[in-house]
Amino acid sequence: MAGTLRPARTKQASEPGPDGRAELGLLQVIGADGAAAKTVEPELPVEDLQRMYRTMVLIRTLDERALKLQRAGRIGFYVSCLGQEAAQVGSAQAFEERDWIFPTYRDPAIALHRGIPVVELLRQCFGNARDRVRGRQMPVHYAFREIRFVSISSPIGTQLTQAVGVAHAARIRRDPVVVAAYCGDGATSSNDFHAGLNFAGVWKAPVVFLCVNNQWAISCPSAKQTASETYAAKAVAYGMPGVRVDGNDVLAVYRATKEAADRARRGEGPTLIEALTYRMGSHSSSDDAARYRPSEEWEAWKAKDPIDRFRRYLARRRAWSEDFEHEVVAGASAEVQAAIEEAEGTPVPAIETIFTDVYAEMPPHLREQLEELRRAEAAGRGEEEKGEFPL
Amino acid sequence: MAGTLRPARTKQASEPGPDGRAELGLLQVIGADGAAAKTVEPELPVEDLQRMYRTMVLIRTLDERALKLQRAGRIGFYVSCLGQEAAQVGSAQAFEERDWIFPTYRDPAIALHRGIPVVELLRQCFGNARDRVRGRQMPVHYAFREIRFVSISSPIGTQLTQAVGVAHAARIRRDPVVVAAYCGDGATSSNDFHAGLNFAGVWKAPVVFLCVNNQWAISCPSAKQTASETYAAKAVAYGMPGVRVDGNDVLAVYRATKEAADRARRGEGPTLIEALTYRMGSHSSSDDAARYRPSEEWEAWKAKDPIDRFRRYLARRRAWSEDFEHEVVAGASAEVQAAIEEAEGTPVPAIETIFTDVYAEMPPHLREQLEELRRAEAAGRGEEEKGEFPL
Amino acid sequence: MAELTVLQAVTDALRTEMRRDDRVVVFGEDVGKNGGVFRATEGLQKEFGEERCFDTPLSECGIVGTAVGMALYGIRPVAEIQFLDFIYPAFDQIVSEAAKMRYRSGGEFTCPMVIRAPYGGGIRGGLYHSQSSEAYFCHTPGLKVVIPSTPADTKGLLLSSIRDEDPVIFLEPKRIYRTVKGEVPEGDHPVPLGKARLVREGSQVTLIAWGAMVPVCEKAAAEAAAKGIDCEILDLRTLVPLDEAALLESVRKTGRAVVVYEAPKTAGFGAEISAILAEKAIEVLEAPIVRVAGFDTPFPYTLENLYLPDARRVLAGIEKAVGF
Amino acid sequence: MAELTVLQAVTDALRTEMRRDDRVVVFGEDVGKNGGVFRATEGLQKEFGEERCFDTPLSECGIVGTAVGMALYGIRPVAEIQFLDFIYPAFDQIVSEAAKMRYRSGGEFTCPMVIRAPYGGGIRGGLYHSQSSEAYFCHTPGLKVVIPSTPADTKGLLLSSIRDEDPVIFLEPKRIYRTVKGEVPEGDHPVPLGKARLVREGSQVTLIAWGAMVPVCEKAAAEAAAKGIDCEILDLRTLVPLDEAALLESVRKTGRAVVVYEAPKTAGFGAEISAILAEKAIEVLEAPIVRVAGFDTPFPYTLENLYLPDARRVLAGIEKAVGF
Ligand SMILES: Cc1ncc(C[n+]2csc(CCOP(=O)(O)OP(=O)(O)O)c2C)c(N)n1
Ligand SMILES: Cc1ncc(C[n+]2csc(CCOP(=O)(O)OP(=O)(O)O)c2C)c(N)n1
Ligand SMILES: [Mg+2]
Ligand SMILES: [Mg+2]
Repeated sequence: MAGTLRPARTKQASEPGPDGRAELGLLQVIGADGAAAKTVEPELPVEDLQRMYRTMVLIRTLDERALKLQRAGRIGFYVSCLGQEAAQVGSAQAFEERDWIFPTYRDPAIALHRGIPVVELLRQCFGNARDRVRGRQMPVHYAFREIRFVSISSPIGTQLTQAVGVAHAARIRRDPVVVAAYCGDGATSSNDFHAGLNFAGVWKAPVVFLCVNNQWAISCPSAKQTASETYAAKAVAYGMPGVRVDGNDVLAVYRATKEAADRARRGEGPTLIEALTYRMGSHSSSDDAARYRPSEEWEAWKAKDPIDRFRRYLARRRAWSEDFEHEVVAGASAEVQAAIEEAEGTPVPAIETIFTDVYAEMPPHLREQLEELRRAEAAGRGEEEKGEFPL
Repeated sequence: MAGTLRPARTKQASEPGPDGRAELGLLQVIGADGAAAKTVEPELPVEDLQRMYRTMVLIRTLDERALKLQRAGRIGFYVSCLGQEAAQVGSAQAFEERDWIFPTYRDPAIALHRGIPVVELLRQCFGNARDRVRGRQMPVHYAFREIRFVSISSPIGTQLTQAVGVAHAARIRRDPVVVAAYCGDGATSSNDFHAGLNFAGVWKAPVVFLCVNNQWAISCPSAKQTASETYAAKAVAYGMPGVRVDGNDVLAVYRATKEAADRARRGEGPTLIEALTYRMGSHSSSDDAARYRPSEEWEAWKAKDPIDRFRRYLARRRAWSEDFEHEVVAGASAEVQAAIEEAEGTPVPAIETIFTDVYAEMPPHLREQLEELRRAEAAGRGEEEKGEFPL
Repeated sequence: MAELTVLQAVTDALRTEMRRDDRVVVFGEDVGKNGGVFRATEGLQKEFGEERCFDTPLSECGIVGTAVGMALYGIRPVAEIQFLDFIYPAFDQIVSEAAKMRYRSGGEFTCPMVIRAPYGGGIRGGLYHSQSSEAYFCHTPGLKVVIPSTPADTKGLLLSSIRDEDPVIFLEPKRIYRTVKGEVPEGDHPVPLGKARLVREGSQVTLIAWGAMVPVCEKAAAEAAAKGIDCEILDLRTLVPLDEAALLESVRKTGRAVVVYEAPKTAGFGAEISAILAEKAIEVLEAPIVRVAGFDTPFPYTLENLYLPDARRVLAGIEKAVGF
Repeated sequence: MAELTVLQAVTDALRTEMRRDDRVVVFGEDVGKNGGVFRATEGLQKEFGEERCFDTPLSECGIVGTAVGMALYGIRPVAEIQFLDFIYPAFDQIVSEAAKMRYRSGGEFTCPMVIRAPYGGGIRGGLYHSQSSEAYFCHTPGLKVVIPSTPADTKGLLLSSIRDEDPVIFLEPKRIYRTVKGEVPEGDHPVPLGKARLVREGSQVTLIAWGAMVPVCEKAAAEAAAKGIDCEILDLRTLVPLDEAALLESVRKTGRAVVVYEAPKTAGFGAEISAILAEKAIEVLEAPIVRVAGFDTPFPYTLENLYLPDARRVLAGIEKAVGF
């Protein structure tokens, strides 16, 4: 019938072929064997490639240790990004220092890649007195002003409209800034996804939306999240290009992101990139994916590990050796270990941190409440009651 | 580049050609000369066609009179649907009695077409003691249970998720009910548009979404509302078919709606229909479109009047005559006139209507407040201060 | 009678009502196969099938909006919001739609539905997994607001909420989800809405509380008793409509009131309790109405135990009232 | 000095601040060419161009979310919400994001921004063009809430709000947009946030009000004076942070308080005023703290004049307090 726009294809998560033209338009650079499709292989200096590899190993090392800390009750909660390292590092590599990043809780590698030391992350996870966010947020809710890595929030999706606001403001000020706005597949259902992409389309805001499709939102699989063919296809609704990329292929992610960032910087507007990957762990330390997730799916994705894949590529380019590996792994372990020791040894934040930063200046009623609490504390503490965190 | 979905076309509001295959996939049945494209002409009995015509004339008559009542200060506010009669009546004709309607404030003709007498609408506009909604809402916010015409709300878009809830509930109950969910072009930017269409897609809910694109949201033209090529294209994001239809062509609207309703009833899920039309009046009695709208645009659309167009079609089918016209117009005027007299002669609602219907049973604190007000009233009224309504 | 936790009582109520009334459906994020992140809906999908217990996309706006629609149609939606902190994307549907549907349509359309949400602090959830925003809903005419503090009340009040003809915000104090256990009658035992519970009789001061603050008050009252102060405790259970009669009766007897709530102090629901007493019982008041509440800050993570009112702070409030 | 309406004072403030600080941008639905549905932004797009005064798509979520982003970047967004009743789709961005950004990031990121919205009854707007939901925002730590009642304060408080380092909800009583006129100083005359205004000195009872209820109180006070009752009137101007000192000083002097607000009574901000007085000034109170407020119902259309507190109802409240 006339006027009908029919979604053309039905498979949600396709297995990419070893070239740049796979099913459902999935862009791929590195094949399973580590060979690159020459037509789409980005030109990156070896040092950059090795730095990317380092970050990927570092975050994996941190994730592993941090989950153990959580199990041991030494930190209260943790979210691992196991399996998603390429999506973070490939995209992070594509942005410039002046660009702004709106990450989710599953994107800590971006902070590392932009130069934040592990200890800063662990101070936050321990919520201690040296934590940038002063022990106010649950673990993994980082904020780093100097790398324009904007404060992570728990409510899903809220960063997406904010990213558009930053981009629009930068344009008004004539600053050649591009904004990276990350979100998960679940977040595409949020109010802010819709408003953010719509505003970005109308305003031609310099934003790259990066939907890291790990195929699950806690226990909700993509098939129950949306009937859209792909997440990239949602771009059509906002008049912007939609790009689908193999999220376990760090170079494909880099390439797609770089092109989108370049477009944005040229004033040609926003892009939505869907990076197809897989959440290899449970949702968080409070979740048990075994309750709802078929293990075959996990097995299949295990074979596509993004670090292994990138290592094979580096080896082919002679940018990797056993010695290099050893140095990278040992370096990562040492940094994480030292960071844990520092972070765990740091005391909890001072009482007044409950009351500061609510406003730029503490108003009288908060001063009064702080004094009240100080008096009560002076009179002696009650015993601590400790809750159990389920998510 | 691989994986890029590029929006293909750029014109927002195209002039349809006289066949069923116009630009941007705009479905059309009746040409400017009143001739129908035979391949797409629906088979509707003459009585139905005439009844549709009657409703269109009736709503136009009511709109004209009601705007005058507003100008004269006899009602407080009014919203006309001038120019959009075909979109309402063509779609209303496609639904069955058991189907549910979620209208906007600009869809009163649907209530008329489903058998509600004009006087019911005017009681509401006068907010009098016989008003179904007991004088609680501004004019044009109707609600009619017996025709499943759900209470109209001012916040834009909220009906869209609700419609999906009704549809899903009906499916759970195995009732072959279809739900019509109307919204304007501006409403496509709302949170509920996104959530509603997304849930409908995932749940395959039996809903027909009717986006009546009159090209303006108060002073905001479509180009500032979205960068999407068309509103119909937004369907792609939700995995449902999107259909674009000439909204000034009552038969094209009927045809597209009927097909979508049939699909829904067969369990094949939702459809998004964009009916392209034009808001011929100002946004409401509080608005002055001359402040922001180019008059040439208005002139161009004046030539496409949906009632004139339908009249030409009926005449060609010998379903229209001067006598018939006279009877229809006179009947409409008489009904409206009688309704005004009744509605204006009816007193305001009783004091207790402020407190009833907040809950099924009036709780103690409301009983207390009612008694308080009764006592104050018994002590004598203060003078009325009257506001001016700007929107 | 069975010994259940608060959480088990939620599940028991849902199961009981789903068995009794086939119009009842339960849905939200992760409530199906996963049984909810707190396991409140554990086993329901298995027993009642995917049509009566189902997952939704990640949109509270969609959850509540579709719930309103289901209620309009005549089935009985019980929607779960995973944490009360995440209800705000649905705020418009709640305050503009569910709360006003009956009124604005002159009763042509109604919204009997329940929104369940775990709320409050005590699980080290930080800013976004700890909030107590009941006051927003209490200030919204058309909504009922129900908060249990015991397993038996959890079951009984939830049964009544599902049967109520109006939208009910049913807030579950997650801090005591697993830590508080109690006898819960088996089968169909609704507890009526709008009635407070006298937790403890006393003569010198009334402690007014709800949710997880009730056990805190009990502890404080025990400590106060050791110091020779006799506290009465009123668990409001339903905040709207409020059992004003019980409130006034108790304070007219004791002449003193301490209102305890964990939400930020300013404009919290405890302010309403104070205001009612100051308007209707001032002549009996022998002391300031003391509020022991959360501070007017977002909810902190590491120091949450300092943020939350504890027995010690409640006791200080009691002493302030009694020593006046 | 010029004689301006409240509405003209809004425009004057925006224009003044946009001239002074080129980081200030004004946006929202219909604020550009159309100058806003109330004309509050009339002429701004013409003077400052589309980059500094612009329309948005129909999404309050988008308006506030992008405003948060603009504030993060360092420009000064002043977002208009067409009616306060339509702010709820943006509620999450306001309470979860703008209000908590500074706190949750340890001050790494901040949100200096203003959300302006016309609010309140008196223009025959029915359920959805009349609401006074200031209490929701007052109960949200991290937000400031400002409500002027005169043209001079409108200008001065709006200037201060735009310069403030934190998010400000700036509510404009639309009922008096065009009906209240007054002298407004030309140029840059900010009025500090956090300070109440003593509208009228009196000795027997303090009327506490804000927004469009201030002129209602003035009328009631005049009528009370005719009956020999001497009222003091305090216009709070900033609800958060509250000028508690001025409140306590006045009530300590008069010994009686009547709180007047048009929002639904239950858990409205007036309850907080009562609660503060009952906690901190009970020893001076010679009468019940009376609240004269909107009823606990949605806002009705035809009978709005019965719903809104008027001088007559305020006077009844005064007599209740004074006659006690
Ligand atoms: C508004 C809101 N609703 C619910 C939640 C609870 N929640 C936390 S993470 C999550 C799933 C997110 O899925 P996705 O966006 O795919 O990101 P992922 O965790 O897979 O990286 C949910 C439902 C939340 N944080 N915010
Ligand atoms: C949530 C919300 N925001 C703003 C408004 C104010 N408003 C009323 S109608 C309207 C425009 C609606 O445009 P559209 O959806 O195209 O419908 P139309 O009026 O053209 O039929 C606006 C912005 C509102 N009613 N609700
Ligand atoms: Mg995911
Ligand atoms: Mg429109």
